[in-house]
Amino acid sequence: MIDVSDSRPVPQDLLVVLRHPPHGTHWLREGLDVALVAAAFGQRVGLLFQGDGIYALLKGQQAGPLGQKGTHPQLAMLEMYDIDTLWVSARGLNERGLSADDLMLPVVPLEASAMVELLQRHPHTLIF
Amino acid sequence: MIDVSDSRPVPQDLLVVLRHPPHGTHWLREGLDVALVAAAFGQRVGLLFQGDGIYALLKGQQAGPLGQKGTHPQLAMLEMYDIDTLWVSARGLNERGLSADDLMLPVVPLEASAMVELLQRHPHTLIF
Amino acid sequence: MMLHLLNRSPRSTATYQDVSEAFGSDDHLLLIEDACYAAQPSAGAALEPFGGRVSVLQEDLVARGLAKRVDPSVEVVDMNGFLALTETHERCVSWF
Amino acid sequence: MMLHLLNRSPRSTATYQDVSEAFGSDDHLLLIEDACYAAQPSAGAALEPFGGRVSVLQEDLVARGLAKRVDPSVEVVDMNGFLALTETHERCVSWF
Amino acid sequence: MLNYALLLHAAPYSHQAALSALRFADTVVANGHRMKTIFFYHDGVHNASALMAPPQDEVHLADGWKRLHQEHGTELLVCVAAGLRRGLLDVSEASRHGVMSHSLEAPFELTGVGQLVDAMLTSDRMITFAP
Amino acid sequence: MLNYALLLHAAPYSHQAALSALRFADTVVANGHRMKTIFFYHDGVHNASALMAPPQDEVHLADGWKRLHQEHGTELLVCVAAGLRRGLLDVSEASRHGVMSHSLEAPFELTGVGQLVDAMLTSDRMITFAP
Repeated sequence: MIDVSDSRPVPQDLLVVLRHPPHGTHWLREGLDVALVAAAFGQRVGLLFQGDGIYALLKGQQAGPLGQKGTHPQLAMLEMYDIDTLWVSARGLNERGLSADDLMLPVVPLEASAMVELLQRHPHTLIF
Repeated sequence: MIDVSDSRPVPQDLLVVLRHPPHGTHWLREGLDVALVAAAFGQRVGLLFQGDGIYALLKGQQAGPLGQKGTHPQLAMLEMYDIDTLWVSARGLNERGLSADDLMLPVVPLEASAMVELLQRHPHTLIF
Repeated sequence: MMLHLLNRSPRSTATYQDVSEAFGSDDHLLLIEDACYAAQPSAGAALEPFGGRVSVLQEDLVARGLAKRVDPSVEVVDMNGFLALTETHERCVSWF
Repeated sequence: MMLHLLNRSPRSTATYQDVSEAFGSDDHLLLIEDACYAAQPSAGAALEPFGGRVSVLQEDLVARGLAKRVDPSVEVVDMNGFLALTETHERCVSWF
Repeated sequence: MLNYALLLHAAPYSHQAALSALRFADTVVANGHRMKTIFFYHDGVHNASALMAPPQDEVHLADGWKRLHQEHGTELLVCVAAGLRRGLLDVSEASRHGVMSHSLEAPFELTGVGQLVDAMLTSDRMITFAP
Repeated sequence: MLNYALLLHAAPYSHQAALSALRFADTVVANGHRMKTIFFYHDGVHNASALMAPPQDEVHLADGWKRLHQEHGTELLVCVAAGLRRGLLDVSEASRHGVMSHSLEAPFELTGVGQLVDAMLTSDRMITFAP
């Protein structure tokens, strides 16, 4: 699934913003695929969970009723790919009545001003 | 484009609810296709424009920049198919700052209670 | 008596508003797919217009890790319960 | 300096909110496709967070019958203007 | 016993809706009702592709629909206007439009929107699944 | 002169996004820039179908992408994982997966997501068009 080119370019910083919840659509899965491939490709990848994308991190997710894979197995692979800082929108977290204890991985909540700064210091950004 | 079966069933009432604006997606076009076909098929068809679907009626629409057809030519065909009453959500109209003068066809604005009644008296409803 | 089927997250506020305009006093709302997120107590206002006549699909709740996060005013039904709702309601409309 | 591209109607309130969280003081917002509806004076609040740094695509306005309904605070650009915005902004992100 | 018709607007593998529809259809027949017609419209026509090759550990949606036809006689109707635009066509449409090969085979059938109206009028229940 | 890459997530004939992307690509080349790569992902892979047969009075999207390749050398890269699931495959993938025929031909190429990352790193601008 993860293809790695022989010629690795100089590492750059890529921010992948995840805005869609798991299961209902494939956006989250495809955004995580890009993040994992980019990391395997030698890039420094950061993830920002925003809006309903925060639900990707909710504990206790399972496979879908027809056996369709969730995205939580992809999240479990992040550390192996050196993707270790997960940012979340503090406002998005509050609006959903969630705290860090509800999430399956440690996260860094960001206020809006810090989110703007985060986007500005990453030379590449993809939104899913 | 309009296919008519030989065996026409007893006419029934079909309400088609249009909730999506023109051009951005094909929902509106496909809902109108169903309405026109059902009318050609001998059914009594009513249209309810709700939410952004109200923009389907805005005057002055044109073909898209790559020549893609709009939905206003379909609307011009409604009368030919005896689809002559167009209902719109009064709230949706107000929220968009629109009045009947802004629309290309005469409409009947409905309050929420009248919309509920409209759905209830149509034995068939399709939402697009 | 109509069954309304809704599959969008409660952040799709326009869809919830459109459903509420068309929701009769005998109607019922079933939340499936990403609409499961509306069944949480924290989603609150999204379901207010539906006067407690709301169910949510268990299988979709479980997949999303929401099984223990359902507001008590929302009834949980499984796929057989979903089918039963379409049996008892002569008409079913889907909002998307 | 980032160009934000938005193609959803202003009734997709969650999307507009997410853009506003990520919108820097040097950034610019371009409304295309169904986001043209946000350029009307009646859409008001949707564009408030963007401090007047908003453009809308002329070709998409015209197709929707909105050419004469643009709020004076929103700049109208054609396809060449869209391209020029991507030339002057090193990065472009799309919200959907 | 009720006759059910489903209207599916959603492409496979992008939204849950196609899986939701298949799961609902399975529940219909498991409870002794008749799963009479599935109408594929909009991006839903892609569900009928004979060419899809999903990973072995994912649901093969086209096979799921075919199983319903084989075991329960469910009609699988694909809107011809929506299908042609999107590259879903049978042998005769491929030849008529000079397209190199076809992507749709029985038990899927290309039909007009009139068949959707007919399905609505002649079924007891019509349930829509959309993206 | 800048190098542009586009990422297209949207299926043809359901959303305006595919038309928006084609229109943008035309503007890029008309203004003397290089339209280097178009990467088709998610439902965007359906744009590469060799089988689409839209009505004569509608834009033929696959032909539009091919024209960009022929006249301007634009790479047309289709995500292989997204394509296989959805029935977009070339001769060799069709044979490998035992599928009756193929639906994708040159100048469209099946590639991995790595090529998307590469396009992002090696272009001056990457613009996304989504449904």
